[in-house]
Amino acid sequence: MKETPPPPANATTEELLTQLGPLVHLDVLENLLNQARARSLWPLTFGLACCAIEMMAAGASRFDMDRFGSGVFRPSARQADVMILAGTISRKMGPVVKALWDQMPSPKWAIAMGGCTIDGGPFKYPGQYAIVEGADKIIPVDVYIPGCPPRPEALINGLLMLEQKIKAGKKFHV
Amino acid sequence: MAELIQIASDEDRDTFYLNMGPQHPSTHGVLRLRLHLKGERILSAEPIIGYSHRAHEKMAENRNYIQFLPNPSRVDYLSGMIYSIGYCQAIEKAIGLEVPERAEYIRVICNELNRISSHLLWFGTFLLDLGGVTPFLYCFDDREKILDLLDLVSGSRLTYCYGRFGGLVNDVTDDFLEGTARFCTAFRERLREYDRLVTQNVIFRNRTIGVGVMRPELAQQFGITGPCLRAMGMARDVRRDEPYGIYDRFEFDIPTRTASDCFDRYLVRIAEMEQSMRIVEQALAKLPDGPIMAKKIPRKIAPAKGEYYFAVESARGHFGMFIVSDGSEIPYRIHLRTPSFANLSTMRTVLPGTLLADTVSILGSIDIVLPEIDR
Amino acid sequence: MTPRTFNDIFGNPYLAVLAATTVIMGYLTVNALMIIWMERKVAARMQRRLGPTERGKFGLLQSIYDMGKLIGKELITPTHVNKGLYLAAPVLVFAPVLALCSLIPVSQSWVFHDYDIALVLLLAFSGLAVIGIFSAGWGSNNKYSLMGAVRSVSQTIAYEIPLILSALAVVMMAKELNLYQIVAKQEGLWNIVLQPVAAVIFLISATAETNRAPFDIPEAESELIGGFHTEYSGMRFGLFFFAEYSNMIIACSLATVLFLGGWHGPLLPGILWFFIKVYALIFVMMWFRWTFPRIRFDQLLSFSWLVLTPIAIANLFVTAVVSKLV
Amino acid sequence: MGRIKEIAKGARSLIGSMGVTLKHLKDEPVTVEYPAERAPISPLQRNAIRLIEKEETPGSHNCIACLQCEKICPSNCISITGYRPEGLAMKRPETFDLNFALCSECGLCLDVCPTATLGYTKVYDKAGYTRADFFHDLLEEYRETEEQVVEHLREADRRKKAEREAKRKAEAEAKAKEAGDAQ
Repeated sequence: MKETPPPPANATTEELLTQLGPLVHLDVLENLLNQARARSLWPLTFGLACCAIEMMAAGASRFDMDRFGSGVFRPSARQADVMILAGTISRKMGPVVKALWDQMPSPKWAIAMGGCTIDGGPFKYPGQYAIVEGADKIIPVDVYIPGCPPRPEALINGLLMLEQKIKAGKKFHV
Repeated sequence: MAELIQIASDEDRDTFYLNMGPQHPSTHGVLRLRLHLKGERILSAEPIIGYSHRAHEKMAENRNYIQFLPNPSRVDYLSGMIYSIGYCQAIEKAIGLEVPERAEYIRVICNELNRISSHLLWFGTFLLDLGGVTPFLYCFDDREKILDLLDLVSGSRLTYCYGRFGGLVNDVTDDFLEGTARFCTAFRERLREYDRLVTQNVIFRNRTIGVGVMRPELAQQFGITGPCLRAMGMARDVRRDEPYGIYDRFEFDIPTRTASDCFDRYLVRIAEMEQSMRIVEQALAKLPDGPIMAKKIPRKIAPAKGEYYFAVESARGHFGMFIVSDGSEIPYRIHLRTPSFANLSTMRTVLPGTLLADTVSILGSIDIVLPEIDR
Repeated sequence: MTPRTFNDIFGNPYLAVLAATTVIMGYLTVNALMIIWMERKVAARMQRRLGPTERGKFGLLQSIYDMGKLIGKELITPTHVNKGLYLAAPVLVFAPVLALCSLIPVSQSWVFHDYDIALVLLLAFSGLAVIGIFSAGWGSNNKYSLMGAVRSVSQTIAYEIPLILSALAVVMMAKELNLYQIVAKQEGLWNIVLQPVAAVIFLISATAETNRAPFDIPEAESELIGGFHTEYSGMRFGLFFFAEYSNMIIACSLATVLFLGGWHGPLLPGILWFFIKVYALIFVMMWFRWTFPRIRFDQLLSFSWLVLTPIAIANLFVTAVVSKLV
Repeated sequence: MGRIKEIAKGARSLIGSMGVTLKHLKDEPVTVEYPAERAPISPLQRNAIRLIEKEETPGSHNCIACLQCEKICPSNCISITGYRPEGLAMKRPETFDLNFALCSECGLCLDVCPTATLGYTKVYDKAGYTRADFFHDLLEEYRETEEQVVEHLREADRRKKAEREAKRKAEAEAKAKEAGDAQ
């Protein structure tokens, strides 16, 4: 256990509580769960555009995402852990993506695959009206994978990076 | 998405509306179908599109002809090679640019390889829609070999930008030529395997034969093209009807069937893969030496003022480009006539009366690519 | 010849029930995790992939991580559901599995519970899971779920009949409803030799009963998203998942008991033979799943009513005549 | 009878299908175990662009900040500012930034580069935790050698100038001589 310095004498209750931290420590359990979560990331069956084909290729025989336990594509958002945003998010699709994200149970993660979901990609130009310029404008994204489209290896690398992030838990810093 | 639906009479109480998509495993991306169902029987179906609208046509008006090059392959990412080379051919025709022989042959080889890979992906996802996972993975395995070959020459796996006005970016290597020839022999063997695994399979036959019959008059009403049209018994193919490039130099058949159900559309595509291989083999045998870029390429790509139309046969059908030029470097308007859009429009008439499970197989059998519909 | 049961060990029936429940839970958990791992490996190898390799040796820990993750997931209860039915459904699906498992004689010296009409009980209980599925579908208040539930009910009813008819053929020969005695009578000659038709019908109907592909229309991913469990998250979904695989174990165990001579076999101890046979059948079920496309719903029903049931009745008739003559 | 035949035919087809999957069960998997082993990548694999080392400028790139690539890029992902070092004929880039997230890997910039100093990186599996990871500073690896190269270029320029001058002088002499001969 880490020694915490004693709180100042004139501290308010709120300050005391924040300084002392939680009364019940669930860190060990949380860490254990994180270890399991990191190793079993079920993606949502959800393709937006071109990158979806590379996502499928990453699940197919040559690259086989199932080696890392990520091969179980769940069609229902309620059972998925990670949303792979593969392709351009159009303005019309934006609210749907948000709704799907809300339907997923926590803890949940999102991977932005391809230039379009990072920044609008090739479809971004001054005065464009059609697309959402970056997935992180609507949902929080954990890992970004650049490319147009990225190779399946890059997606697997992204999943592994997400795994590192989940494993590290609170200790994770970019 | 709240669309209020009025319940008109007591009869309507037995029926319900089902919203299929935009996120549904078998709408191939982000198509949304609003189905009116009675039990599992479909009373009416309405495809709602636009969830993948990326404004390709509008983008064309904001950049010059060269800068539009990366776009066509993203309009239809499954047959991106055919689209991007088709666009090059359209512009070449508009400005009257001659393409060297060798480049033409390589274009044909790449186009046909891309057609096979597109059909293979369709084959896999079709089976996936029907619930067969394993054929999907076998197809991807074969497709991966084609992607390796195309990657070798163009540097991309999916959204190729291989063609340039007047030729191609890179010349092919011996590796590519040998690999293509090897692939053709190996793939014939695989087709026989698919025949045993899928075509003969009684479950597959029951799910597809007699399902989703398109009446021939729909072809004219909606402008159905490609394998869907050929499954109706009409041997129409842009490569034969108005040959572009050097397609008039090759011998190939146009496979047709007559029943126009899912099974026929399946068989037509399988036969087309064989024909594509025939073309590839002929092109490999005749491939001449020489440069791959035209000598004199104008620095300024600006077709004379006027309207141009150019069509190619993509894996899904008749893909046409209508280009309006005002004589400047920036196109006044580019309209893309895409096959999936026309083919999907028939769903309103084809789907009613079928079962929900058939919806999936019919939708799968017409082979749609969403960005191509929404452009 | 009578086996030892929990009742004999503990004397006290209440204690026996408690102990049996614990042991069966453990037995099911281990087996289900094993089968899930096996399913992924078999699928992978058929598709020329590797399957889980990175998590533990040969990916053996993968199922355990999956379970851990499902336990740690948020349990979403959508606002529009019928709460009672929605919450009861996973339990209703899983409960019969426990009861069923206790009736299977795994070796000649040992069963969880020896019961004279075990077969009747088994067939009755196996139909009970559909109530859970239906309450899941109805309670979710989701159109996809409801369709899945409706499909499931008609499917279960349709396939219960050939299942029972094919089991009856065995009963007629053995003149016995006690599973232990049915196995005991198969010494030397397994029932599959005498009743090949019944065995095939039983396997097909059992596959349909457990909602396995190509009969997985109640959850049909590409049509109904997740079918009856579309709205379930976390461990609630995990229970459905778990029940599916447990049902597989039971269906295959029953097939082993009825047709493959249970624990009989040379050299190896009985319990090992039993498991070898069960896992072989499970492999066959997986083989079905990863080879065939899904059957359409109406074809599925007509296949049962027009093909399987008549054949099963004819088979029963022939069995009756022959066993009377012999 | 027809019905029974039909059923038998169906059953045979199913067994045939099962034979195919069983055959593949014995096959060697085709999976490439990615992080541990890597499949060979096409030498032309398109990716983020980089400045490649050129002969004329050992240890550095030969970008002349002509802005051709910036102009042709369809998605405006390249931004360059150039400067002219003292006594140099050509410009050098001061900044050369690439926003890879916008790139569509069309390769047009490589086509137009007059000094052929653009190439592709070989890192094909990049992923990052933030958007900022994909802003590439292409000059980063060459910044240290920049001064030497400028010096080297200056040297080359001077040499070229001297050569040109010598040539001109020679030509002038030759002309003068010719003129003298003609007279």
